[in-house]
This record gives sequence, C-alpha cells and structure tokens, in this order.
Amino acid sequence: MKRRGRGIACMWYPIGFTVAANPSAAVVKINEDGTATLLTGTVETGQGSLTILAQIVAEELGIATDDVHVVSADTDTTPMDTGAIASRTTYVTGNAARLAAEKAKGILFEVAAPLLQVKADQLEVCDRKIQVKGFPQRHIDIGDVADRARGVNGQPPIGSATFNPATVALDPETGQGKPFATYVYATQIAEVDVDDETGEVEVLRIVASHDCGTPINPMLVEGQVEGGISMGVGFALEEEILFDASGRQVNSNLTNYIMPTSLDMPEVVVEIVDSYDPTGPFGAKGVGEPTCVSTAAAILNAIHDAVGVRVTSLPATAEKVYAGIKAKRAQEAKQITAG
Amino acid sequence: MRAFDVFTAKDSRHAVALLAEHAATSKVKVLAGGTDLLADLKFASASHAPDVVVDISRIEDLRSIAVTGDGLSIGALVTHTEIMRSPLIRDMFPAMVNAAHTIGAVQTRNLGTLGGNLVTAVPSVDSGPTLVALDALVTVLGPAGRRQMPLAEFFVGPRKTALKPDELLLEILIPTTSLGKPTCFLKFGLRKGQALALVNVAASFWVDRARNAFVAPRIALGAVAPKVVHASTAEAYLEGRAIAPEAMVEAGRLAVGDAKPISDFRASAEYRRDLVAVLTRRALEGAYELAKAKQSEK
Amino acid sequence: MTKVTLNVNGETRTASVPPEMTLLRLLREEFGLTGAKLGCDVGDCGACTVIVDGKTVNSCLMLAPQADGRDVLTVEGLATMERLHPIQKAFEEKGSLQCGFCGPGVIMSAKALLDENPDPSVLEIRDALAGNLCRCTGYSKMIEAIQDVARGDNRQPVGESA
Amino acid sequence: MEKKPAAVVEREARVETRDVVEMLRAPAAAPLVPLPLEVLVPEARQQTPAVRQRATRPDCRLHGLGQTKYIDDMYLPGMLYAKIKRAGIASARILSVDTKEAEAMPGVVAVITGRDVPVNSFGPSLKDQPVLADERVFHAGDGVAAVAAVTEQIAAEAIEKIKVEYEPIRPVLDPFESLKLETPGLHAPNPNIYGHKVIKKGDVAKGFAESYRIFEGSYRTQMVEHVPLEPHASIATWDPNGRLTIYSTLGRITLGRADISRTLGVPMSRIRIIATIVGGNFGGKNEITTEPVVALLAKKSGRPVKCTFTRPEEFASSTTRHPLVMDYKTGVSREGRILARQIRLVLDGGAYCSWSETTLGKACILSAGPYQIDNLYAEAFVVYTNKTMTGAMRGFGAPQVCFAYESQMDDIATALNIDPLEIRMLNALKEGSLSPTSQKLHSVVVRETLLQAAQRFGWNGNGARS
Repeated sequence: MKRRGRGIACMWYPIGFTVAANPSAAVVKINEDGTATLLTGTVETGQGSLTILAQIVAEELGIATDDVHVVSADTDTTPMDTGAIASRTTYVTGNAARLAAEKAKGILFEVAAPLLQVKADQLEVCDRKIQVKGFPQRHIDIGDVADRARGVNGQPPIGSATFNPATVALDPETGQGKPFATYVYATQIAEVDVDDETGEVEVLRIVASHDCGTPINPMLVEGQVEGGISMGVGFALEEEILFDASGRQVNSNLTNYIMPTSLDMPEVVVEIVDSYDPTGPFGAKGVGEPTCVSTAAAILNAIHDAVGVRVTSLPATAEKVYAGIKAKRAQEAKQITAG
Repeated sequence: MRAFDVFTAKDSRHAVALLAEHAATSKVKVLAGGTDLLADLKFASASHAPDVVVDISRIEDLRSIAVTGDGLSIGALVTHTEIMRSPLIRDMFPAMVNAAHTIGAVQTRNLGTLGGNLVTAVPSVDSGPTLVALDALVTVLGPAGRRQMPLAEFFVGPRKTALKPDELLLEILIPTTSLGKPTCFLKFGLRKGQALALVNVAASFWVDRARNAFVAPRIALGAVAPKVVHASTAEAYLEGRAIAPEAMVEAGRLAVGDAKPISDFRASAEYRRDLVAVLTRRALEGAYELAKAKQSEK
Repeated sequence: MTKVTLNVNGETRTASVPPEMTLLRLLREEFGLTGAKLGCDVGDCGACTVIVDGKTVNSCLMLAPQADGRDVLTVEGLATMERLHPIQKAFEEKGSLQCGFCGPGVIMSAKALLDENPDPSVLEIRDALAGNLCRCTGYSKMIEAIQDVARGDNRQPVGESA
Repeated sequence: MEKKPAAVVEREARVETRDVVEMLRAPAAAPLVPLPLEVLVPEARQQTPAVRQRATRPDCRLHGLGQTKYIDDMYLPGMLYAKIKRAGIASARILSVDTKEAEAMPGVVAVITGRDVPVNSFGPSLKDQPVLADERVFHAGDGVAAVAAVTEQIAAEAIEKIKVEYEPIRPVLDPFESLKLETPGLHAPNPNIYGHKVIKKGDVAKGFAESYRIFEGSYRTQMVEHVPLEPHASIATWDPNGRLTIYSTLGRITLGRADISRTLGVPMSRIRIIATIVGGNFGGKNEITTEPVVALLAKKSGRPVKCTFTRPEEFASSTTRHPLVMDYKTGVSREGRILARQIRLVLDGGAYCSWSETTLGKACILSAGPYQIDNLYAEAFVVYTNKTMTGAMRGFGAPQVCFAYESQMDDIATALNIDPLEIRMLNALKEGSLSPTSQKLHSVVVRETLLQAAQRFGWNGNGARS
C-alpha cells in the first residue's frame, strides 16, 4: 500500500570562502555608443553567471542587459577572480562588477555635468540616459556622453574595481568570529508516497522557498533551485559511489550510479522570498549551492511521516526504507505479544 | 573501442554463412541493435574484444510480427519500440508492451531488439519473464538448419544461451495455447527511468470460469537466479486452485523458495526475496484484473 | 576502411572510416558536427542523441557503417539562416539549458516526441526525456518549454515575430 | 587468438609506412550549418532597469543550436590525444613503470610518468596530491603514466601496454580505522587526521542540565559524484617563446594557473588558461586534473595535446562529496526550544586533502542549523582513507549536516508533539541573531521562507502526532 507523507526542512548557507580572502576584480569599459563590455575572470559553468553580471553592470549604468557584453575566463585578458565556487559569483564578482561600472559611470558624469550645468553628484542614469536627479527632462543620451568622453575629453570611460567579502578570523580555540559576509536561508517541503511493501519512495512534489537577496534574474534563480533539488533527490534516495573490499569503485558508470532521470523528478514549485542585503549588488546574495542543501532532509522527514521509519543513513534506498518498515513491524508485533 | 572488421549480412542465411566462415578462426560477435554489444565493447579488454562483427541489423526477414498457425511470431530484430507500438501485441499481451517500456529509454528502445535482449541473457533480462511465462519458443538457424526450443531452455546461465557460435536467433514464438492469456509483468528497479531490474516477475494464467480457478498458471522470475526461472512450486500450488487473495499471497511466498537470488551492490538477496513475494502476488493480481476486464468485454 | 554515404541534415555526405567508428565520432570528427556530445560513450546519458530515419538513437551506440544510406538529423539541422527551430526558441526563452552539454540531445528527443505526438502529457514528455540525463536543470524548464511548443506558444519562429 | 582484424593490419601498415604527420586527421571542411545570425532579442534583455528581469542567456542560444564549443569540440591542427594509465589498486608502492612497449607502438608520440613532472604535488590547501603518482598510489583512480598518440584509440591501447609493478599496501577504507592512533599515517609524516575544527559558544553542560529532554542521534551520508555531463577535458599547446596555452574545463582559472605554474615550474606570465564554457561544475572542476599532463605531453611531442576523461575516470579520478558521520546531542525545553547542542562530525576525506579544509569549516559552522542556540559545541575531523579523493561539491558539507539537524528536529517535534513547522518557527534565527560563531546576522529570513513554503504547500499545521 502507498502511504503519503510530507516533510519540512530549512537551512542556512554562507556566501563565499570561510574567512579566507576570495576576491574578484572586474573591468567595465563603456563603449562610444553607450553599450558596455565587462571583463571578468570568473567562468560560466552553466549557472548563467555571465548574464547575471551583465544585468548588474547594466543596472548600474542604466542600460539594458543586452547592451552589456561579457568577456570571461581568460587569464591573459580578464582580471583575477577566485572563480565559480562557493556560491560567490553574484555577490563577490557582482559587487566588483558593480563597483567597476560605477567608476566608469563617474567618468561619464564628469563629462555630462558641465553639459547639463550641474555638479556630477546631481546626476543619475535611467533608460540609457544621464539625467539630473529630480529633473528627468534634463538629460543626455548615454551614448552621446560616452562618445564625447572619448572624442572631446580624451578620457574613455573605463572602470576597474575589486571586492573581497568582509570577514573576521575565527578564534582558534572557540571558533568565534565572522567567517562570512552574509548568508542565505531556505525552506523546502517534500511530499512523498512510500510503498510499504517494497520501501519504494516516490517524491511527488517539492515546494521550495529560497532567499537569494534580490533575485537579479528570477528565471535563472528558479533554474538553480530546480537543478539543486534534482541533485538533492539523488542525494536523498539513489546516489552513492560504492567500493569493493579492495577499495575499487564498483559502480563508476551512469548505468549503475543511479541519478535522477526526468521520470524520477517530482513537480517542483519555486518561490523566491522577499529579501534585500545591503552589502550585495542591488541587494543580491547568491543561490547556487544552497538549492541542494535541504532537499534530502525534507524527503527523509516525509518518509518518516509516511511510514514512521527514521532512515539515518543516505541514500534512503528502497531497501533501507523497507528494512526500517520490517523492523518497525517486528517491534510492534513484539509489543503486542508482550502486552 | 578496439578495431574490428564488420561484415554486413543481407539475410539470415547470409548471416549464418558469415558466422560459420569467421567463427572458426576469429572471435565473432553479432550486432543487432547494438545497444548492449557496443556498450560492452567500448571498454572491453584485449581478451574480450572481437575481431569480427557480423552486422545483422539490415536483415529484413527478421522484422515481422504476425499470427501464424503456430502462434504469435515475433522476428528477432523487432525493436522494443515496435513491440510497444504493435496493435497486435498491445491487444494480446499488454504485459509485453509494459516489459518493453521498462527497457532503457526511448533511444535504446528504438535500436534495441527483442532478439538482442534475449541473446544477451543477463539474469535481469526484461523481455524474458513475460515470454517464459507464456511458454514462448525460440527458433534458431545454424549451418544444419533450424531448430526450436523453449525460451526457458534457451537461457542457460548468466550471459549464456544455448546458441552455438554459428547459430542465429530467428524468431520468438508464443504458442497458440498462450494467445491472449492474461499476463502481467512487473519490474522493480532502483529508479523509474533507465532502470535495471532488481527483480522482475511475470504471471500468467487462464481462468476456469465455472470454478473461478487458476488454469495453467505460470510465474517467471528474473534477476533472482542465474537465468529467468519458473516459480515451479508456486505454479504447482496454484494449478486448479480457486482464485482468492490468500492463494496469491501464498503463491508469492512459495515463489520465494523458487528464487535463488544473490547479494550484490544493487541489493541484498534477502531484499530480493521479499520483493519476489510482493511482486509475484501483485503480478497475479494484475493478471487477474486483466482476465476480469477481458471477460467483461465479451 | 569502410566507405559510408549518408544523408546528414539534408546533404549527402561520404567518408571513409574504420569499421568500428561510431556514428557519433563520424559526425564529430569527420563531418565537424560537434553538436552531439560524448558524455558517457555507452548509451546512458543521451548527450549524443540524433535522429536516424525519424527515430532518436544514441549515436555512440551505432556504428558508422550501420548509418550508411540512412537519413541522419542532428541539432545543427534544425535552425535555418533566418530562424531558430521553435524548440530552440522555447528553450532559450525559458532558460531551459544551463551548462548546455545535454541540450542538443534533449532537443533532438523533444523534436522526435513532438513529431509523433504534438500534444504530449507531462508524463509523456518525462518518458521521452528519460534517456537524456541532465545534472543542472532538474528537467523542469525543459518540460515547460516543450509544453509551450506543443501549445503553440512558440510556433512562431523568432526571426518573424513582431 | 592470433589473427588480427584486417582493419588493424591495414591501419598499422599505414602508420608504419607513413610519416606520423600524415596520419593526423584534420576534420573535413565543416559543412554548412544554417545559423540564424540575426534573430530578435527577447524583450527582457532590452528592458531597463535590468535587474529583476527574466533576461535570456546568449550562451543558452548557442547551447540550443549545438554551437557552444566545449573543450572536446575543439581541434587544433596536429593535435594528439592523451590517455592516462590508472593505478586500479587503492594503495601500493610503485616499484617500476615500464613504458617501452607503449612507446614502440605505431602512432604513439610521447609517454610520461610521474617522474617527468617537475614539481609533482599540488592542492588548494595541503599540497598532498601528485599529478601522476610516482612513488606511492593513494587510491585506485590515481594516474601513473600518460600517453599521447595520433588517435584516441591508439592512446587507449598504448596505456594497456604500460607495465607497472606494485607492492600492495593494505588499504585503509574506513574513516574510523584511519582515526585510530595505531593506524599508520597514509601521508606520513602528515597525521591521518589532517583537519580539525571546533566551534564553542556558551556552556553546553549547563544547557543540557537545564534541558527538559535530551535527544541523541547518529547520521551518515555517502560518497557522491558531481556527474557534470561534460567530462573533464583540456588541450595544451606551446609556442616558440615557451608560452603555454591551455583550454580547460576549470571553473577557477586564476587559482588553476597557480597550480599549473607550480607543477610545471613555468612562470605564470608564460601560462594562459582559457576556460570557454564549462559543461557542468558543481564543485568538481575546481582543481587541475589533466592540465599538467597534457602540457608535459605537448612539450615532449611538440604538438597540441588533448585529454578528455572517460566517464569511469570522471567517477574514479576526480573529486567527490565527503561522506560524513554525524553525532548529534540536543537538549530542549518543554516548549521545544533548543537549549544546547553538541555535535561531532567525522569527514572521510579520501586520498587527498583537496577542498576538505573548506568543507570541514563550513560543515562545522553550519551544523547547528538555522537556529538560535546559545550553548553549542561542534567539533569536526577530516581523515585520509584510500578511497577516491573528496573535494568541493555543491554545499561543502551543508547537505550532510542539514540531513542530520533536520532529521533530529523532526524527532524532537514528534516526541514533544509539536508541529514540525512550529518547532522550526520557534527556534529559527532572526534579524540580529548571533550565529554559532557569534556573528550578528543581517537579512535573515528563515521564518519568512518557512511560512512561504508552508503556505504554498498547503501545510495545515496538523503535523503534530502523538
């Protein structure tokens, strides 16, 4: 018989390295037509980080995502970056990119200020224009300013910046200190069916609520959460590298290392919670790793809710769940006899 | 993959001739769908790799699905996808469709053939239990001509069949006596997509309507013995017995005794035994549901 | 060496190859069509999926000589000079691909599915993609994109939409 | 059997009679691939402000067209293919490596062993990992030699002809055996416990004394592979100024360059690393693997050299997620508030340190869960074993400890008959809460995520069971 259960799990997760410096540098070049190029040493490994960085630079410059081209991952041409690790790209590289864009923008403001007859600090960007704060009708096209910066002022608008998360070393005795600049939080709830005659677990639905600060790109955040959950489902129920007695792997292929296929994935519902981190670029934190953290815990709690079995070692294969069910029945039978 | 020569057979006789020609001097493998063979050869050691591959994938005379005077004949090169889509098979043996559906994924089912699946003869062969439960026969062709044998005897052991090096599997025949026999196939794997069976079971029986009793019950178990086996004790117990839930439970219990599972990295023998009991009972229930549905259709 | 002649994306192509060469290597190494990927080389991951005579296959599990005389469609054969294929457009708009390595295979599986079944259920889509492993996306946005195409939300090619 | 397939005879003849250069097979001229060179840009990419837009990815368009060039899709003129010989034994001393037969094979251009690596050690914190094992094998996936040949097929056959003589050493596979003092140090003089971390806050003894009930549990997790769909790959090519360019699947090029510079003994200014688009990382591509090998083979052969992992190598010769054994003891008040928690974590680090230090630290700090706990003692150890090396993997220990703390949280809720949502709301960190390291936290939204998820799920608060 199939038994339904639900389980909840929440988590917290930091952005960046533990105390250790993990800086990013960035260079933003505003082209003569008001579009921009970002140089970053980070690597696109699938998350969409280059698009996120383009959005951050675009936001800072008041232009559109498509106006920003990103050059990445070449040690000859791009500045130092700690890399695609530790859920740090949006926050750390994003801060560096925003600061670099801000510096380049400062050059444009210097050029635009006399034209608009105000001081540079009275200017802002909006919709590909540089305008006077409070007087949006007084504006100049950003492309015109950029071209003038080069051709008249002889000062091409290029900015470079670095960012390193603020941390405080941990006390070696007590571990007290500030290991990370910021953290994200999340809750996932799983609904499962457990076949009480075989131990087979079917994950029906996972609802996930994640904090990433400001979602720079909600679509890409959802993609991270959905993907992280699939990794979490595998971690919970299926995946394990196994060794023989001599220490050699016995399932080092995708036939026998069981990871979720499309048929094994539940319906996934993603919510992004309202959140803003003043230390992040436009309030953003990060989302890569945390997405797979609470899935297994939620599923295991749902299994417990369904059949009353607490599996304490992962993965909770059908065999383990069934062994738990059998043991529980034997225990109950004993109690009945004893009673 | 190591180098080998490929000879393409035009028809089944040509294939047998090619096998006869090369088997004496070379290590020869037959290529049908290739989904098992090529996967095996990719990382094969020198001692295991063939020198010659006889490609039978272009043979046209082994692709038909037809009812003949002897029963339902399925050519060895019929793919799993073709089985799933055959109206004839869908109608007569939904269990075969279900079994085919559990093999690999779309890509493998499009290439993989019924004959290839059977010849591979892994203990968990997903095409095996349903056909064994239906008392299927196989026809093979060799230099001396054709011979026929029950599929249950064609399977000899893990990755071993009764096929001689110069013989070719031609067709699978489900005898007239089994046509339309209510059958249910169930497979238990470690995931839903692209799963290998920890246990697979097929159950099949006719219903004596007057007595509502089991007639000619067959239960075939896969992945729990060196080859697909009949759960003979359970079959004997059910023969002529009134159909009742308790009888199905008992048959499941007895089937466990007919299984000789091993423990491996996928599952323990103990768990496989428990699964045999559950799946056997459920397969009997499933076959009975089918029998009742067929009855009400009439 | 064996001579093989096949139709690839509508063009007749010929190559002389070792008989044990797979269709995947033929496409990638001889024809320079690197859309189909080598992810596992044994038919588990589906990154090498192409369509042969209307059916998806793992091109790592087919010998090049077996493809002789057949029609092969690869991911490179879907778009035109003017526009993306509707599935490609939907995948882009939904953000269905992350690292993208499984993408060409997934898109070919989706194409074969929609060719045969223009209005698939979610379960049918999941079944059609079960041979294409993806580690990034959890498959969700792929399934949504395929539903979009089936519903006709994306019938209109990118190059022509207003 | 003696008889060689005609195809082999034919090809060997070709290789023997021709100059190797002639054997190099540049791909035939690429066929016309229709590409929409100008398609409309989706609206979200053109909007201002840019942030919060569901902007599409230009790289996603290339992926969908099959036009993204991953490393394995790249070919440089004259390129050779490398394969790495794997030890296949978990623990041994290498007595000898005989590469003569492989070197003599037609089509083989260069062969190297661990002794050819200028500085044969690297690692993000401890430099305990060799590029190719030279004296000692620490796990079965260790490389011991590598071959560059004109085809991948020849390279694969050549590594089978390399003969390695081993003196087997009994492998240590269980982290608890490794922990024991009498177990010989695997990486002597380094101790088997190569990382240790403590987080101490408040007074756990006092907290337990004040507790209404104390719960104890032990939890274990497994070794997991990242399974990027794209296997690790790299191509190395040198120019006549002694400059090395490596195209690589690395996710961290600047730190990767440091490791390559160190192992090759080449200044960083002479190394260029280009990481096009990586086909999945998840932490598994944060360290060099094939890069120094292809660089050395390219130098020896004077040709560009590519190496792509097979899927089995992906499992056995790259990092994995740390298995953990986690002991939790938690004291709670009658209302379910956590008053004290004591945790011990043992991480199985496998053969090499890799990112264990980071994993150890994060696991230890995060092990308390997103809860306000005034009295906490968490201690973590990481030990060597002769299994596949562990390293960075999505979550750095967090998925493991979350499984433990959230499993125990539900057990506490069940025992006290409190709804699982309620007990979490009661204990959750809040704005300004002090973390286990006494960091004052900001932008804390644990409770908001709990409520949002519960509402969307339809959690109706009747989770308490007696």
